[in-house]
Amino acid sequence: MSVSIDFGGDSLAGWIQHKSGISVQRCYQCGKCSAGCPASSDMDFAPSVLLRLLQLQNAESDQKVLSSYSIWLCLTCHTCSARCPMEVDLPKVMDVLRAESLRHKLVNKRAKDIVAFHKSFIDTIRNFGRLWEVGLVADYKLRTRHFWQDVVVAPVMLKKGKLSLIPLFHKKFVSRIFSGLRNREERA
Amino acid sequence: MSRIGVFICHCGENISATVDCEKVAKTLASMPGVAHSVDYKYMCSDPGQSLIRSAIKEKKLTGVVVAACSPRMHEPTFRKACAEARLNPFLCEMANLREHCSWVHAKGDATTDKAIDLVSMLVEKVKRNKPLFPIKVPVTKTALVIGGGIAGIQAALDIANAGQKVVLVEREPSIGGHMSQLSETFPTLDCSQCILTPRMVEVAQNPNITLYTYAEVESLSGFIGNFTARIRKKAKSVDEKLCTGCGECATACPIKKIPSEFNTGLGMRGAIYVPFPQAVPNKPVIDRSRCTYFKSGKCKFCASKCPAQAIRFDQQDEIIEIPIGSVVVTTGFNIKETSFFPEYGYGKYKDVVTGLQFERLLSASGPTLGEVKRPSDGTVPKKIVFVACTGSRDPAKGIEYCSKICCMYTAKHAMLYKHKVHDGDAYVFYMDIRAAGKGYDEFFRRAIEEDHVNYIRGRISRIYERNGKLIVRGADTLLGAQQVEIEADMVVLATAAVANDGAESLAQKLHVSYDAHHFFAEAHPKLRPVETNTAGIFLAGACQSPKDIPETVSQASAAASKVIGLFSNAELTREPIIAVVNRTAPPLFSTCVGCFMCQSACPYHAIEQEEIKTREGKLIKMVAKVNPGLCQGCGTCVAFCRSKSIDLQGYSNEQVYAEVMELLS
Amino acid sequence: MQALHQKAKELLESGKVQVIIGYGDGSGDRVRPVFISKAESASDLIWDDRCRQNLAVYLNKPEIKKLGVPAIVATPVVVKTIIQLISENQLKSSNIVVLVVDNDVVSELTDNASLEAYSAGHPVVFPPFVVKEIKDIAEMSIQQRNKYWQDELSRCFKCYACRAACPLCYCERCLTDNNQPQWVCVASHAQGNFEWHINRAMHLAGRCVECGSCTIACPVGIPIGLLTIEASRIVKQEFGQEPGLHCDADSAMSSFKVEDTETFIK
Amino acid sequence: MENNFEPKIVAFVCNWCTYAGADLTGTSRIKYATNVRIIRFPCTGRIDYNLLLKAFAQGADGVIVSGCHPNDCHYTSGNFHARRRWIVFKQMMEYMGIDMRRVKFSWVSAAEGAKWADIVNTTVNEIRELGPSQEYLEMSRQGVA
Amino acid sequence: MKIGLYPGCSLEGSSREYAESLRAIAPHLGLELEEIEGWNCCGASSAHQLDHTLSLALPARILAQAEKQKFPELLVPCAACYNRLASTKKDLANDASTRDKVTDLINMPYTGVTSVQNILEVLNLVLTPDVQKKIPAAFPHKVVCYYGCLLVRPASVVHAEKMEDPMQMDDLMKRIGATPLDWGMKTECCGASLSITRTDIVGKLCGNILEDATMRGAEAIIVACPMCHSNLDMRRKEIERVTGKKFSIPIVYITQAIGMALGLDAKSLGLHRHFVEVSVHGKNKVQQNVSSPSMAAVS
Repeated sequence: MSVSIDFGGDSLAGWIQHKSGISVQRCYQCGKCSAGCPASSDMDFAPSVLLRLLQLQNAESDQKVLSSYSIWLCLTCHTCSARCPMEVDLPKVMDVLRAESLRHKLVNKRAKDIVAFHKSFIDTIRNFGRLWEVGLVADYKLRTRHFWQDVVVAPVMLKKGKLSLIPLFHKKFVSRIFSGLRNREERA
Repeated sequence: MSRIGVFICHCGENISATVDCEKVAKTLASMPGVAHSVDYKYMCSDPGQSLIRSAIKEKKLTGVVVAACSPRMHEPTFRKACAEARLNPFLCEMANLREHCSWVHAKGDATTDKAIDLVSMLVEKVKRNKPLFPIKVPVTKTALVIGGGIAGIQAALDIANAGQKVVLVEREPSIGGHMSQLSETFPTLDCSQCILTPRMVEVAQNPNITLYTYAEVESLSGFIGNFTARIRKKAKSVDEKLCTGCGECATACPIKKIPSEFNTGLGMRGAIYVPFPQAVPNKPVIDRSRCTYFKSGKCKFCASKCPAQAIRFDQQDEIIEIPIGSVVVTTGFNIKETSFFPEYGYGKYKDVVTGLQFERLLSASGPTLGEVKRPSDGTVPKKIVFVACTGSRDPAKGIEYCSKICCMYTAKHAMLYKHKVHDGDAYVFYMDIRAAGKGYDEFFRRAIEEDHVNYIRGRISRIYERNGKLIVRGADTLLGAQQVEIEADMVVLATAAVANDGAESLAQKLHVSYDAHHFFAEAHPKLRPVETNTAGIFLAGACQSPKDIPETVSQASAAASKVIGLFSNAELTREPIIAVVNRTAPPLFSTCVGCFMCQSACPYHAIEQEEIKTREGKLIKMVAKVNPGLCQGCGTCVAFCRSKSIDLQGYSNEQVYAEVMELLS
Repeated sequence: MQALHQKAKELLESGKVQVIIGYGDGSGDRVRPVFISKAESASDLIWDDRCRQNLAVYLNKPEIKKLGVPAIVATPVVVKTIIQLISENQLKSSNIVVLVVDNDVVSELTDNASLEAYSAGHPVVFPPFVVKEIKDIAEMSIQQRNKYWQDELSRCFKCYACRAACPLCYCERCLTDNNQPQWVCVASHAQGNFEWHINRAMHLAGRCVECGSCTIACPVGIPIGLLTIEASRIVKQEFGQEPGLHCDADSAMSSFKVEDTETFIK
Repeated sequence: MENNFEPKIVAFVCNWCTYAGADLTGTSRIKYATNVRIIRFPCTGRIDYNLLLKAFAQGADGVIVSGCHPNDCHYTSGNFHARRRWIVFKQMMEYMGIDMRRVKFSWVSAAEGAKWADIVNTTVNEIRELGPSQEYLEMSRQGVA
Repeated sequence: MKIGLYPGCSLEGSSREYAESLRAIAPHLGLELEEIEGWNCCGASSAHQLDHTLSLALPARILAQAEKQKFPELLVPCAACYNRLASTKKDLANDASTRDKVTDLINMPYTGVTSVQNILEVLNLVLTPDVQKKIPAAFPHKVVCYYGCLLVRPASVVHAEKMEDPMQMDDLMKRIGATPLDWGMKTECCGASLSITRTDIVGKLCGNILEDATMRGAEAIIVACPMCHSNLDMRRKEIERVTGKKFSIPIVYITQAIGMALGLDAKSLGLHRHFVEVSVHGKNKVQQNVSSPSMAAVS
């Protein structure tokens, strides 16, 4: 199975270079990123393997990368890039990969929750200007139907005054940013 | 009035197939100043050359242009022919009608026109050529070898054994260098000290070698064959003539806890010490920065115990000046300390050691007498991790090159560890195994196959301590970069080999080039690997780039042979294509105003400042002066000179100007 | 001004210097350079806003050199010039006394370090009309620039007043006086003028301290200072080096960095 | 319309890299346009910008300046000095309104015979497009008049 | 010292005790906090996971607002917000076209004059020897300092002195009389951005941290990041489920530790809001409680 994904006539690696200035060809597969990555053992491809797939520059491996679970498990903790001998900014590569994965609708099934969470998060900001945790979790649960998750924690948080049931509205502060971004998308 | 002879070569048919040689010769014949113009099938043949020789004599030619192949091919041939006819060889120029014309263009008028242009351009040039004479410089037949490691020892012995004088300067109290610190050497596992120490003794005994230890080069001036070296002999605080090397002083010294450099901090020494038992010379020095007497004015225990009364607290540094003909730089390398590596604990874990420290732990003469013990608690490590490429091939840490020796010595370390600790586990984390060399790959395979060392392909992300164990986190890139965590007792980092401390400042003193990592630069990476860009200064060993012992020794012998070759002549002959600063009549003396832009432009430091004085010694002006021994004739200074006071013989302003004017006339 | 007179008097009386190069009253409202060798004439010195000419040009004139050790009343640009001259081995700070006046306080700059500190603290500021000229030319197309300079330079009749006024044109034999070969056409036609002016700019690249003396000196009003200012601007932009700041700096044009970048060498 | 204009091109090259590279073009029998004339210098560091001015004044339509690649200079650093000189010279000429498309700077090593042929051909084609050198020649014609 | 304050969303919600303790200690340290007006969320990790421009625009607006209020310095106590703000500042400084795009979006001028400071930098300035004199050895506990990711990485953004073994927090602890221990998890990740979605990974990573701290004999883990705090404090059930081990070590904000050293009461420091109890007995004693009563109440 292989679909052709278009990166402006380039490979995904070329696209990454174009978007972020990072050359994945710098990676010489020492594995230091994978060795230190806190999420590596839960990933379908370890970070250095992802880079290897990108280096191959063919549609099949590009698709493997974009539909991988790894890109959504990356915690952006920067441990990899801090120690990378070749100074490959892997977290930045991950940012590009996630954007491409969404754009090409290749998000890994197991990552739907994670994507849903981030979308809920941004929606919360869009609607309230600031993060309203109760609203965020409610929104996330609606998206994912994980109604029972965190039933243990939430009441305690409420009790301890860590959650407020009523949001404060600061939407006006960010409405311009979101409308600006939407206009831009529409233009594009 | 010029009388130029023009000789057009057909080169068989190589030129005449596309260029109308006859027409070229005819056209040139009518050019002003051309007294003779002929074409011939093979100018470089004997009859061709005699054509030139007889024309010079018969037509009293003042210059010759041979239009044939590339001057890079036959310029020496035709210049020699001219010289045989008693025409100064530098009055002969070549026009390149073959490589630059006939071979690259089709037959036709355009090609012949170009040929005419090329020849007439050279005619205009040669009209302005001046007779030049080879430059002769005398040679002082003493070599200076800087650095007394195995490279310096080898070079010094080779030169001395060829009957030439050598001055060997070593910064430390003893010669021997890093090789004296090593346990056994790959791939033969012979004992390093066993093969080295006899060579060290030979150095001390060779009558042609003057050895200065605890000494450094202050400056080097002059040029090939004619250098002057200033050497600082640091005060040893010991009269070497009286000292018998009995060692009573070191025993007497109350200070015992100074980390020994020779034992890489794993053993201790006193303030008065001999670095190691086989040291050459085997005489102590006082480390004044640590000595109680020098710090507080009291103690002198050593002096009171010295049977020879050789301690000299008032000794001063001594500067000596020596005339030198040639220099061999053999200052070696150093390794990065563990503190250089943040992710491996910034050097705070005692049981994380460098490869060189592990050599001392393996060495029979080392602080543990050859037993592998943890520096922290003296226990024998049962699980040990070796990490190759620590800092090497790591642009993020500023070291992008391969240190070359680590793959092999790591295999050796793991092997020797297994030989000493039979029930121990050894792991090696590596990226690639670089084992090119005689018997090298076989050696490293033995570590895996016979000594059962676990090789894991991947780099270590982090090391930290937990419950007295070192947690080593790596990945096995051959298993999809699966994470590997090892609870080790000890970790050996094969840290990057770097240029020795002070390499940069030494390079500046010697005016030799060096790379971004302060390794000295060879003149040509392939064809002149032991020469520097400064004539008369040669390189050997790890000061040029990291290398192992066999390679170091070969290079040292190569450098020595260059010195011996240089010293086989009474004087040196050099091409006179050099820059010259003009001299005019007083009161100007020279049009040079002494801005010395040329000085910073010159890659060879060949430009000096000359004082022009009245007869009474009053300074009139400062002008630039080219040292013909150093100038290589690039002419960069000429293009910079605003007042055109400096010019390049053979490519003078008048000559090149005339070429341009003629070409486009 | 009092302080300046006092200082000048002291310097001459003590014999520390033999001549003071400074500004004095000229005809009309103008100031002129004065060379004072007698202590009693110290009060001829003036110091006000009109004192702008780059007096450093006199330091290397043989007739001034003959007078002995000089002191010079220095504007910031004079200090820069002196630093540049020191870096080019034309002067030594030990053989000259540099006087700077700030709020009627006169200070002596006697060594390289104090000259450098003063220079660093007093950057050159162009008058607005120069800023405008620079901007106008920068915005021209190459054809417009060609026409602009052809028009401007057509007035040049090679009087070399620019050369005489420039404190950094100190060669004893100028390139133009060299006829073997004739690098610069003698005639003051378009080619000869172009050759002269681009050589002047190239020779002052990374050296011009932007004092404007050449423009002021030009009898036919060509803004020739713009050429050397541009040359120094290029050097600063490309190599990050500025003249007149460091006494031991290598000239930007006779040194290099391996990292120098360009895009046009293929 | 056929372009019959044959530009005159002068090449200022260093002895060790580009001159040798052009030799290799010859030994490899790679053909290129006849319009170029090579003048040999020991090093690009020796090449005075005044020679370029003179070439144009004498009627050259284009100039090639070529030497060793950075770090490959036979004299270690002559080409680095040259590079600085050309960086300033090129901008200065453009500031004075001279079209520097007529000057081609390049690095050609002793191994780049094909590159040399390519540089010559490209330069000849580009100069042919630009037409005969006018602006500079006009200046020198004024001198004659 | 007067300084602008960007509290960030967490400090108004799940980590309000961080804000409370910061405000409580501020006057004692001579620190005058002025909250930035009309602030918005910085976008945290979600924005840059999905939309690069948004991830710059949200922090840029905050920075522009700080400029508008003429704050030369802006204190950002939340490590995550700090990281986003500092990294946005760097990106905008390095890339003019992005800067133009972003200032257009937020419709506010932005020049980048405000310096962004994290809690450690500010505390380092204000916890002076004079202040120290008031608290001689008032917090005599063995602690481990947990920096996590966002205060030390990436180096180009945060300029941490010793990225792999930072000491700023340890140094502050020494100043209030505590004994900071060397340990192995100083800069390991707690799994913050997966805290809702992959609690099992969070459980595993936090388990490692708690285990190492406990093993070294620490009485508390000191933190300066709301993400780290909530993961380490509130996720104990999950941690126990994943690791099969029970941990009782409390997680204390650095501001709370300083507050205790200053002798402030537990309530004003928000200690009661923790899941894992931080008992304050006698002279500011941090007591390890074996099982969390509050947790027990829920389960």
